Amino acid sequence: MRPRSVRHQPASNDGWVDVVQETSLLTILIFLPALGALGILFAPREMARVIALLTCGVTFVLSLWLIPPFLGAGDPSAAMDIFGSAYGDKLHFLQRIPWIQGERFSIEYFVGLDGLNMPLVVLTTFVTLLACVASWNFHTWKINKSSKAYFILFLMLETGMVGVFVSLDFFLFYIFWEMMLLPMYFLIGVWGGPRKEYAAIKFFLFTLAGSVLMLVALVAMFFYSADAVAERPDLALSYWTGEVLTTGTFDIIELSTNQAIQTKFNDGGTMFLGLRFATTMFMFLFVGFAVKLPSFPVHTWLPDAHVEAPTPVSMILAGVLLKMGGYGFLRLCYPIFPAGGYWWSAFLAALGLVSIIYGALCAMAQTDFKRLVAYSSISHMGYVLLGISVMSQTGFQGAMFQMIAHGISSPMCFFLVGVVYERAHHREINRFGGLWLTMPKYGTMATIGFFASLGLPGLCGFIGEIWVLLGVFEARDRFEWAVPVAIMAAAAVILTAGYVLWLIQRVYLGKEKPEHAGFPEATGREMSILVPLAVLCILFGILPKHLLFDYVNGTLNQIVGTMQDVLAMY
Amino acid sequence: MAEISNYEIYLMAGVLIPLASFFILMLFGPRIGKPVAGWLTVLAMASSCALATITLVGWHADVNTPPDSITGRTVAQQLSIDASHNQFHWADIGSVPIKIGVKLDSLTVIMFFMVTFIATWIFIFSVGYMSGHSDEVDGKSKYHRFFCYLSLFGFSMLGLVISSNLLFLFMLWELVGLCSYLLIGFYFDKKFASNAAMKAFITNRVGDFGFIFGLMMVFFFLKTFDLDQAAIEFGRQFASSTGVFDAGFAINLFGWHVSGAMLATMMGIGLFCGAMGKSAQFPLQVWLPDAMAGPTPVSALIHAATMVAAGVYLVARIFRLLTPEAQFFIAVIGCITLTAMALIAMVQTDIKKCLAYSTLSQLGYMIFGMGVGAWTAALFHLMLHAFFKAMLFLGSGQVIEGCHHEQDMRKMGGLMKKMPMTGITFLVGVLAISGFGIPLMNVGLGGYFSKDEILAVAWDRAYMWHEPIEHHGDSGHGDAGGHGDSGGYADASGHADLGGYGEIDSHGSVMPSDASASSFMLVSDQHGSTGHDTGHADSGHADSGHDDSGHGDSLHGEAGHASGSHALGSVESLKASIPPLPKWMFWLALITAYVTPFYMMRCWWMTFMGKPRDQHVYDHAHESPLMWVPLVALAISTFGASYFVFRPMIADAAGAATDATLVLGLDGVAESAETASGALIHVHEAHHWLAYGVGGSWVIAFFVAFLIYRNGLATGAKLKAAFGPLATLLEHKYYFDELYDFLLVRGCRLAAAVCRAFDTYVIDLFANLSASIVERFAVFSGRGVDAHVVDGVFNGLAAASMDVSDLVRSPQTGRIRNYVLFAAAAAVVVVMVMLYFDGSDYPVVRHASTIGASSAGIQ
Amino acid sequence: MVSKGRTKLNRLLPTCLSLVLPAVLMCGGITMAQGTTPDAMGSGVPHFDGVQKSVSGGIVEAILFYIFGGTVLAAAIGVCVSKRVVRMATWLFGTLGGVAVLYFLLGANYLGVIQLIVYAGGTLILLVFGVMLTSKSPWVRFECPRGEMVVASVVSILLFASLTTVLVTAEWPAQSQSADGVRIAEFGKELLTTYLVPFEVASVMLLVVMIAAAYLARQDRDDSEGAN
Amino acid sequence: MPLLEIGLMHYLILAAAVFSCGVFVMSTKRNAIGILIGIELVLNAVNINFVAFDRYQVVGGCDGQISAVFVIVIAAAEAAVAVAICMNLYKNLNTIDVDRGDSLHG
Repeated sequence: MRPRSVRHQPASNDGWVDVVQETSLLTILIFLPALGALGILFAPREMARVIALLTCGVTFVLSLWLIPPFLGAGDPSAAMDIFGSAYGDKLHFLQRIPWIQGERFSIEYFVGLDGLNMPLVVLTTFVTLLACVASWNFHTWKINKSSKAYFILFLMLETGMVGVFVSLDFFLFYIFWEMMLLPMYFLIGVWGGPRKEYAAIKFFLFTLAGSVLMLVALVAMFFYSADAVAERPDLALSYWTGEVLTTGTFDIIELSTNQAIQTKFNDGGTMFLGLRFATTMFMFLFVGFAVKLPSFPVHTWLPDAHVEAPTPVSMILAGVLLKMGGYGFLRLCYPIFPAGGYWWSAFLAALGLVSIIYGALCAMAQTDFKRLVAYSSISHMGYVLLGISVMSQTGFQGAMFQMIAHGISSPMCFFLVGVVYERAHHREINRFGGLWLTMPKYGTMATIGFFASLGLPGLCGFIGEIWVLLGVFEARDRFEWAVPVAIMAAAAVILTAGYVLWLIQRVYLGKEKPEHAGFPEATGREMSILVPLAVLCILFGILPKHLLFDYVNGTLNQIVGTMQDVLAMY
Repeated sequence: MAEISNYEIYLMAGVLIPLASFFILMLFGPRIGKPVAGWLTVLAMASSCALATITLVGWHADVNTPPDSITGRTVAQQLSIDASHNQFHWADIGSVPIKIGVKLDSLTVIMFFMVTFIATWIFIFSVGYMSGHSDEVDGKSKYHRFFCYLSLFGFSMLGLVISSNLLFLFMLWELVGLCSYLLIGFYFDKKFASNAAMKAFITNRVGDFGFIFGLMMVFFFLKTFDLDQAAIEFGRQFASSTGVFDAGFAINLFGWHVSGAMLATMMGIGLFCGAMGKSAQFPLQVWLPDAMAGPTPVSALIHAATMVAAGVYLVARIFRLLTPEAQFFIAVIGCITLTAMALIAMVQTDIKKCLAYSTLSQLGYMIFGMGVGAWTAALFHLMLHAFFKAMLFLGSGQVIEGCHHEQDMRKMGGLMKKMPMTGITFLVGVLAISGFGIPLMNVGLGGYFSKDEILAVAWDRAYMWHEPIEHHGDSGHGDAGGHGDSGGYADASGHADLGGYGEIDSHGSVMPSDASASSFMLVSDQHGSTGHDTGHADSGHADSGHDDSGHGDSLHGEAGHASGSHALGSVESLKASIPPLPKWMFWLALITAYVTPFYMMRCWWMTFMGKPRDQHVYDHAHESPLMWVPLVALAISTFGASYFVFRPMIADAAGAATDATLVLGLDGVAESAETASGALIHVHEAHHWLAYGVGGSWVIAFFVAFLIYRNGLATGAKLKAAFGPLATLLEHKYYFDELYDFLLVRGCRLAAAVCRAFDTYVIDLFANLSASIVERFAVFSGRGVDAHVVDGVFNGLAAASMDVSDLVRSPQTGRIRNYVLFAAAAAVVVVMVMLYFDGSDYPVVRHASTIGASSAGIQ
Repeated sequence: MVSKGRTKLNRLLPTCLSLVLPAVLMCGGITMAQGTTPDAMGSGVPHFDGVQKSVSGGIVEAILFYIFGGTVLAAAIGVCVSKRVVRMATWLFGTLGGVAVLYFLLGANYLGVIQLIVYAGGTLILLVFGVMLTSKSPWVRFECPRGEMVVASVVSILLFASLTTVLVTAEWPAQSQSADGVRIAEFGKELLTTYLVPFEVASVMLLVVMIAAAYLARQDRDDSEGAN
Repeated sequence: MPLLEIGLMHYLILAAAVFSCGVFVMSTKRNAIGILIGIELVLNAVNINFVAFDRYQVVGGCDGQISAVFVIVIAAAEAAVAVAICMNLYKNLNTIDVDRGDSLHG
């Protein structure tokens, strides 16, 4: 028989990558919740929450196993290796399986862990577990229809979130990204407050609008990367199999470390529809992530979504979903298009600054408790954007820490709102007062939570903010605008203190209101959510290095290093 | 890691014991119950105090050991250097490691002792105070919570004192602020208390904004937060002509080009802003009087003795990062505060408010002292003030408690009979703060010495500044003390850093050991500013330092010499370029020295002497032993502090300066400082007329106060009426509250409202536009859109998609055959378009030819 | 097309069929006989050298192509113009048969056979059964609007035209022909090795289809009352 | 295109014609079975193409023929299901007019 034609040279056994499997722990983490969802489908209704809690618990415990390989990363020599050009050996929990293989393309199931996503994965499983505990009294909710569906969607959401964080194939990333939208949409749209449909559709459309541009970038990057390798055959040696790459790639690591691709992408001569490729693609990706972050002009979905969403969903929304924006910047935008980032840096910093101040001012003017917390999230995530925009290691560190810190403090704040809402059935700040007298334990927790959100030193919110500010100021060598921006951002600490303290004063201090006097103290279940979060707020505030920086520094270092290399070329 | 010395362990244990007490109370507070919780806190603080005492005694001995023959350092020096090696790698900023550790030097030890000692007595007082109060706070017991906060305060304040890292110091700084917030708002069910708490926190936050700005500058220029290394680096940058502080370097700040030297000044001012917040200096003073809403022990501990003094402590710590301009700024702020606040105190009728304004004024003195370079004197005043002001506040607390929560002095009077111990101790405090002493005999209470020293230095800065440095050697000169101080000044801003610079150069690189060897730099500052105390001894320092670097015969090699002389040269030129202190500042400070005794005596007289003005209050008045014992203890320590404790301590500091200069290899300074340790008493001899002036002030002021208030309030009221608008101005505290309320609070609220409106309406405008566009579409498809779509563009988008889908669905007949036809037609169109554009190059063909080529190749 | 012409056509149809079918079978037989070589005969597998020859320039093949191609086309147009389902089915039979012959001409003998058996024998019968089972009368007709007829014919003609244009203007590589026709043995081997999975999938699918068809077509489901 | 030398093009054009007829049938018949017949025409056209390419444009093996076999298989299966559907349609609507089965139209 005649040999069958093989398009790529040299011939290989049906694909470009071998199956690489260090361990399938990540895969288990991704799909265990989905499995739990399946279990709920066939279980009786009363069992739904038990299964959900078990699944979340097991997922969280399993996710703790992700930490040990990073423990040695504290010493500088080891830390440098993670996410390097020789990343194949240094990424942890790698699993790489050819998934959709065509003649001209290869989509892989490619998951792995480095310092960037490990903390976020653990945060995700942790917050989800707590949110699951927060959903435990589902049957007492005003809208408690179909607990099975609720918990199934809940677990599917976790699958999507973990998937987004661990995928290293852009295509896979995109699939998880979209996949996570749907459960969220339903969770808000079905179990939400009075304007739930409006909030849900707003959330959905905003996010979708962002991801459409991301899809364009996805496709463009794939084809341009193919050209890049073709133009520089000498650089086309693939790190992985030693074969020559002649097609484009969706592999994020490849895109961000392959020199030929970097050269091609960031070169001023590479055009896309007559615009410079790097800047255009950066913006396409940016819009998608900025919506999630959310950054100033595209933030209006957040307050609505939060106000309408049930408390556990708010916790996840604030604690995890917002982090995807920042994660996207650090994983995709900057490593792949440093030139784009450089070009847009002033714009991004301005957006970040405006988000910080604008969010704080808006928060100050709110009278709805939850809305206030939602606007404070916008303000806090502005620091992430600002820190990232200066493209320095300090800024990245600060942004990363801010994400984690906000991932701890904002679920706490939202849960604090939820606790009081369950009792009062309204959220009007001005109708509260003296709650600390009514519920002393809860009041103490609220103080910790809101002060962490305020950025009080010694609590988690501070480190991120100050690191970002230092990073921005430090970037003065590169950017003329850095110092004024840093000063204005620093001035925002006053505003933050203003609205948080005013909130505390109106809700927790003052005379006890008679209509709230009968409120029961926070229950054991509620305390079991608040206490771990409070403890983490404190621990992250006083041990930033040992709880976070040790793990992320190496990776961020590498990202900044490659970025600098590319920028140095142009 | 060097071996951890006992002192470090003591200090750290002293910090952690209150923390442990905090945790115990937080977790088990309600179960522990009423008296035990309080006593537990007292016990914790007392053990910290015991540790502090052991440290103090031991350290005192270590400082006075002869220098080691090999290293040339005393035991204390060596321990201090070792301590700076025992640092905990706390975080990384970028790639710069941030390490935290215990800053072990004389200043730390003294401050630590002072805080624990005062705190212990105040805690004991609190047990008595709260036993009467806690029940009426509310039905639920907040007793344990009060002590919980106090413990936390103890922890954070002590941590702040021992921190060797500016960033970490800032964290504890804020934690202290938090405690202050919680304690001011302890009776938070009362509106004014929660308002005061919020005001305090936010005002401090304004100061912190400056602090953060300073931190950013420090990190940007010096790349470290370690106090010692920062100072070394600062000195190096400042001395170097290519450094960032040079004129050639500039930053564009809001379109305003700021030179490097200016930036160095701004860095210092930024850091000082933090101190302005905490120590309630001039524009940010508004929170402290309101903070008296907290329980009285809190006012005594936090808002008089320790926390507010932390600002001064911070300035002392960052003194080496201050340029002359920054110091001038500090001096101005201090001068304004001390005068303006003393004037307000004259018209206060609330006993606690009166004391609060007095505190502000005294803090102003300290800051002023720091600003004019009187480092030691300012710290000395800090210590003394802490003792007597704590005592005064506790006395007022006793009065308030005794008088059934009456704080208005106009309703008091004649209380001496009912509460004699309080009255006497209060009088001791009044005398101490007034600078009671007998000139030329060196007999007096604390304030007599410290305030006089500050004034002496100020006078020197104002009148003797442009005397050349060489003249300092002339010990016969009557104002040698003042010169000494100017030497100290130069030392602080440039000379000390020169030492660091030389050190680095001579060793080639900044090794950790070298860097920390210079951790004594601060002490060297101490010496420098102690210089004025020591008169000609200090001028010896200046000269010998000059000689040493000039001849290069010291422990340093040639490199050290070269850089040293260079640096010193720049110091001289620096000094030449700085104008002297304006004379009005000195005079303001001096006049205020007369105001202070007046209002203090007025306060005492109105409260304790004369006839009882409110019989009800008078009948209720009583005092309890648990509360007056601490008063007595503190009163005794005010005496003791003046004569037996703080004098030797200042000597220690000067002695430590000896150590530091040894490390730096400045032999001459070592000799001079040795004489300095024994020669403190001479300071007043160098200031004859100042001593008369200050020492005599209390006599005159007391007399005036006696004249006015001897027959009740009538004379005072008449006087007030005579001054009219001025009195009104003072009674309204210069209208600062109103101004801030209008500018900041209203401004912020307005901005917030604008932003909210923007969010709702501007985006709505956008939405309206989109909606109207959508409406056009809607007309096309025959369906109206809700004309009032105003809530977001995405509503409009949703509606638009509906309408578009209506449009699109009209061909969707549901008939299969039509669909087939559409598909076919579409195919035709596609093919035709492709044919039309390029008949020869459409993909179908290319693809076909590719297949052919490859198959041909295979065949 | 008026009704008179249509009746004429109706009568002609059986005649046409009776002509076409034997011709198809005959041609198939001829080609088979021609292409059989001794060794292929020996192995029991037909081998078609003759086709090869005729392709290279045989006028015979040309004639056969035009005849049967014409048949296919004519029958297809017949399908288009028929108004009644049964007639359409009949015309379709002609198309299918003609295509089978074309397969033979192309050397795809196995396919030709399959075409006849499966299509002509199976599918068509099925269709006719379908017609009978679903019509009140087999001659039932639903007229399509005339406008749509016009549009459809225009589109179809255009489609044909554009396809042809593309085909003609395309630069085809030099025609290369297989050295020999594919043996059925080879074909079978290929089917059961390389294409084993699709083959099996196809078989499974047929099974599924069988069940599905039976399920769909079964009489009177329990809930049909409720559904209607 | 030589008339007497039969090549690929002849078959392709024939197939295109049959295809167009199939499309026409599909788009004009209202009878469900008629549409099915149209589909059969289209599939046959495709099959002709497959076999012709297999013959004249050798890419490898007998891929074209095998594809054709699968097409036939699919066509048979599709016919079976389609007829069953038609019967269901008839049962439900009592007619086989596809235009009546438009309750899902947009």
